[in-house]
Order: sequence, then structure tokens, then C-alpha cells
Amino acid sequence: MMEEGVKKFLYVNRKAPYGTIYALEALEVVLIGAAFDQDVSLAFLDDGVFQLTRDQNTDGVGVKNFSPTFRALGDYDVNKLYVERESLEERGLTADDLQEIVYEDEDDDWAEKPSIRIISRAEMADLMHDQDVILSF
Amino acid sequence: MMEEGVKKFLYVNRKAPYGTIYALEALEVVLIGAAFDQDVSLAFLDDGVFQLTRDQNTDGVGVKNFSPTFRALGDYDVNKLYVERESLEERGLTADDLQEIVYEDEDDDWAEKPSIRIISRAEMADLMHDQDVILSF
Amino acid sequence: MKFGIVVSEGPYTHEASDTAYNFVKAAIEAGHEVPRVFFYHDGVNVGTRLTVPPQDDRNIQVNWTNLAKEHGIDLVVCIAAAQRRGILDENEAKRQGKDADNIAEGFRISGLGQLIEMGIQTDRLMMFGD
Amino acid sequence: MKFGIVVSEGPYTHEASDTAYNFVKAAIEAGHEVPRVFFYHDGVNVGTRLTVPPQDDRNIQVNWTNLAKEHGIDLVVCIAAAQRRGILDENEAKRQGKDADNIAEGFRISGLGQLIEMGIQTDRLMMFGD
Amino acid sequence: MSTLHTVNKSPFATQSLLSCINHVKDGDAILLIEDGVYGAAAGTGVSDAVAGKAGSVKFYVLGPDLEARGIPATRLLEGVEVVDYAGFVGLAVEHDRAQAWL
Amino acid sequence: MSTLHTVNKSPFATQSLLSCINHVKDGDAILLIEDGVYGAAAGTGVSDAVAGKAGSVKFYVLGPDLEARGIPATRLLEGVEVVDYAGFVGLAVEHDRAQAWL
Repeated sequence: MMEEGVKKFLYVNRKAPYGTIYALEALEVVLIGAAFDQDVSLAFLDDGVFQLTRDQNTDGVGVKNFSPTFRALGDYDVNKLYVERESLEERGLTADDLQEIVYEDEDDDWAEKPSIRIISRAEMADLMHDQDVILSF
Repeated sequence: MMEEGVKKFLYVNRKAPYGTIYALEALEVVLIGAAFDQDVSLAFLDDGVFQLTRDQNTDGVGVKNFSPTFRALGDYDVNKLYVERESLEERGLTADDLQEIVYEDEDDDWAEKPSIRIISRAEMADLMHDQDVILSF
Repeated sequence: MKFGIVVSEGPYTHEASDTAYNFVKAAIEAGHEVPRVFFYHDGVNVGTRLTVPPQDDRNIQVNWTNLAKEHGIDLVVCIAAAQRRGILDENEAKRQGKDADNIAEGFRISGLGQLIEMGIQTDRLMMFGD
Repeated sequence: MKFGIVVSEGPYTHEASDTAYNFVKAAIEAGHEVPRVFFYHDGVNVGTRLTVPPQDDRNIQVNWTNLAKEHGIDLVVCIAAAQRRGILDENEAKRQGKDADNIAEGFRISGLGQLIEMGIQTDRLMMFGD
Repeated sequence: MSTLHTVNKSPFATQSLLSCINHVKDGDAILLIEDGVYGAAAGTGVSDAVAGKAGSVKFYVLGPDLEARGIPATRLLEGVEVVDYAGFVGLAVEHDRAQAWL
Repeated sequence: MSTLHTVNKSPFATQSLLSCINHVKDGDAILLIEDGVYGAAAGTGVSDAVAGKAGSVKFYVLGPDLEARGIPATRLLEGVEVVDYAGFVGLAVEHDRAQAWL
């Protein structure tokens, strides 16, 4: 643990959006947390991968659509969104079913790069194992 | 539907006790409902079968132990507790792991009879299909 | 046809109270009656007037209050479930020695008998929960 | 060692707030520090003073209030989550034009930054939820 | 006499849909709502279980909940019918009772 | 470096325990609490999954939650260790981080 330094924070998202509020309120933590200059990653596995799908439209249910907020994360320097491949596959999804989420890399002449990184279950386990603080939603 | 008559009410219990309050609050409905002279049955399937296990002792968690209340149901003329065999088996349980719950049969010289009836999944489906009102917990 | 409605989860946390609201609106528009909605478990939390949802979100309590007023729906909050969760009307607050109450307009606190009665007197009981 | 604690579910409905309470008591008895407990999601509902649990049941809010007083624990209720669910202190009630508040003794309302800060300043973050 | 079953949980997270499928009777209807709508998609780990039951039981899915989650009609299992809230009410009227698999 | 994983859901109702088991690393610990304690019993539909992982990962179960649910020590899977709340705290101290599978 780094008493004075930067900690690795992982936000673990395992729940679908809208049926419960956990996904939305997790995102609210991420946005506030971005101001603290920690090393932030987001993990999407199990039903959490549903949070990132395209074309969500909540007009019919009257609930707030928060999916566009994911596209704003780059502006908050949150650009490591890890999505588990096995979770996508079990749900009949591919990377193409997910929103395009990008950030501008200040170390590479502000080139636009994808924030979503599809990783295997084993890599997800490695990622979790490499954290200081894990917040589960 | 019998506008003036007696309706068949089924209370469906599918959740384990203590982790959430649904089991306890379902029992509170059953106790109040008993005063309405309807035809009442209780169904225990999936994790609901855990509600009826013996020797529950909540001293260590500091939560209220409501399992003795099941034994009082006979006094409220609630004596049809249907437990699904397949749900028990999947959980490594047999009828012997459940509390003894009895009632006195007024039509049989107040003979003491068991309230718990172990039924098959197919019989459970039949039971559900034979109701006027189904309350799910 | 008469519908009885049970809402078993709190506002915003679960979609249950939204689905129930949309169902009730559609039932009334189709000419059916919804004499009562019974709020149980965390559903009692729908009935507090102290919620302040974000301005770009729906106000679940106000929606229910307005729908009930317009169509004469009896919004009943279970007293036992409400006491555990801190939902009180003026009478209950006084009786329990509490210095505040939080029940919203159009909601009333009553016993579980109202749930059973609703099951007896309606043609279909619909449960929305978790 | 310093523990940070998050409680994500409401009282009585889920065991989470009980488990968290028992964990915090045990941690303090073992000589560890618990500087703060952060209440998020439905966990904010632990912080209402209006609950009236049955007499033969525990009083979750009072237990937390007493434990915090005895050991100097900072009980923080998330303001955003609290507003959605109708948990207000006197200031918030005034600011929002509400005629009542319901925060319990020993709890204070603050922002999500307190959660992140807790994660930074403690050695272990423990989450209790659903 | 038939029953309208409602399932509101993701079939990838909980056993509710499976338990419902194991307890329906021929001629019943299953309506997928809220997070339950994920069970209506083709090509998933649970779609065989749904498709296998679709012969004896009619499956419906709540359109507004589908749209909220961005599931296009093209991804639905064959035979699953989309209804709106009015259709939900209609199903509750048509069947003799409703059972919620909470 | 190792992780303490906590699982508080019944393995018969949700996928949480299975997902946890699929993401642990050798040397990690899994503590079953609340409704998660049902996963510690032998002779159930999930006990093979737990037993199969018990070689590389240490399983613990929270005693007070076991007693609340009436599960006798004699029904526990071999190798699952019972701890009290003090033991829970000790496990959190011993491992480098805690991850809750909510």
C-alpha cells in the first residue's frame, strides 16, 4: 500500500442496467472519483457487460438513460474499461454490440483511442489481483 | 372467481431466510391472512425450502429468529405447507432436515397431523395452477 | 376487470415501482379498475415525501400521488413494513414518540389486512418486486 | 490496521448492514481502526431516525449510532443516494424546501468524495451489500 | 384455465427463469420484463432453454424494457412476441391468474 | 499478494459463487457469508464446484450465519473452515485486498 501515493482503484460492474440502480450509481462514483487522481480501471463482467450496449432508449419505461455518460468518461481521464470476452459470448454479444467509447491520449499527440479493451476471463482475474481498492456494484 | 365465496390463496416462498427479509415478511402476511377465512396454502420451493430447516439459531448474527413461528401456523388453521422434493434434493436436504410442524384436525377428533407435505415438481406446478391468488416472496 | 397491485421494492433502486406505475396507467387507459395499490417490503419507501430525485429524472412518488388523485386509487403503505423502514404518518409519529413524519400526499398507512382484502375483492393480483 | 466500510443495502431488508456492524465491532475489539462507514445505495436508509422495529428485534440505526459514539466512527450518508431515497438532514431539508428531516444522531450527509477518500486513506475497503 | 407468469430477472444472474420454465403448464404464457428481457435474445447461453419450452408455452417480452436495454428486434428468439404495457394488461386479463417469479 | 473474496448469495439462486470461483487466483481465500453459507454444505448441486476449487483456494464460512440457518458442522464440505466475525477480520488483515461478489 502506498500511504502517500496513487492507489489502483477497480470498479467492478456485474449487474445489468435499469432493472436495478447499481450500474447508474456506480457510474456516479466513478465520475466523482476521477477528481482524486488515482489509477482508475473499470471492469465489466457477467451482466455488467450489458451496461455498455449500443442504442439504449429508455423513453418507453420513463427511466433515465445514463448510457451516454460512458462516452464522457474519457474527458474525466477514465479510459481503461475492461470487458470480459466470456461474459459477452455467453450473452450472444460481440464487441460490435458495444458503444464506441474513446479518449484522447495526451502522450500521443491527443490521438483518439478506444477506451474499451476486451480481455479474457484469465486476464480479468489478473486485473482484479493487481488492485489496491476494489469497489463492487 | 368467486365474488362472495372463498378464494384459494397461495403464498410462494422461493427465498432463503435471514439474508433478506422476504421470508419473514411473507410469514407476517400469512398470519394476518389467516383471519380472512380463505383457502390458504404455502409453497416452498427453490431456496424457500431453507426457511423450514431445524435448529436455526440467530444469536450470533443478532437477527430475529422467526422459524418457531412456522410451528404456530396450525393454531391459525394454516396447515397446508407444500415443499418441493426436487428443491430439497438439489440442496442436499431430506424431510428429516425440516422442522416438525403439525396441526390438530378438527374433522378427525383433533388428531395431530403433519402440516408439511413433500410433493414433486410436477405436483407443485399443478398446485400453482389451481389457485385464485398467488403471492410471491 | 379489477386489478390489485403490490409494489415490493423501493423507488429508483429497483425498476419494480416504475413497471407497476406503467402497468396501472395502461390498465386504466384500457378501461379497467385499479382500486388499490399496496406497498410492501421496501415498496413502502415509495411513499415518503422527502425524496429529491435529480432534475432530469422522474419523480416516482409524485407520479403515484398524481395518478392516484386523478383515478381515485387507494395507495396503502403496510404499517409493519413501514415502521421497520422509517415511513410514518402524523398519527404514527405521535404514537411512536417520533418528532417528524414523512408520508407523502395520497398515501395512507394501514395493515396487512388491506392486502388480503385486495386479493379477495379484485379479479387479478399483480406483484412487482425483486 | 485501518478499515473503510461501505454499506450498500437498507436495514432489515438485507443482512448487509448487520454483517457490517458485526464486522466493525470485531475489528475494533481486535484493536483495528474503523475511521469511517460510508452508506451508499439503499444503505442510506440505515440513517433514518424514524424506524420503529418490532420490540423483539434489533434496532439497527440505534446500534450504529451507539457504536459510532463509543468509538468515534464517522457515519457518512451519500448525499446523492440519500436525496433519491428521502433521507435528509435539517440543512438539506431547508435547501430542498422540505418540511421535515429524518437523519439519525451520529450520521452526517456528505458527498461521494468521502467514499474515495476512505478508499485512499484506509488499508482495506470492505463492501457489504446485495 | 391458464397462468400468466412474469419473470423480471436476468437469466444469466439468477435461477428465476429456469425455475419458472420448470413449473409452467402447457398453454401458460411467460412474459419477460425488466432485466428478464435478456432471456428473449437468440444465441445466448440460455436461449436453448427458452426455445425448448416455446412449443408448449407462449413467450412474450415487454418492448419498452427491450428498447431500454438496446436489444434490437432482430436479436429475438423466433416465436417470442413483443408487447407494450397495454399488451401486458391484455395478457393479465386473458389468463386466469398472474404469478410473479420474483 | 492474495485476495479475500466474500460471497453473500445462495449459490442455488444466483451465479455469484460460480463467477467468484472463475476469477480467483491460487492462494486466494473465499469466505461464504449471509446466504452464501449454503455453498459450504456437502451433497448439494453445487458442492462439486466448491470441492473442485478447494485445492488451490481456501474456503471459509461464517459460523454465526451457518448457525442462523441451522446448518450443522457435520454437513460441511471437507476442508471448509468455520470462522467467527473476529476470524473474518483476521482474514481481511491477512490478505492484501478484499473483493465482495455482490
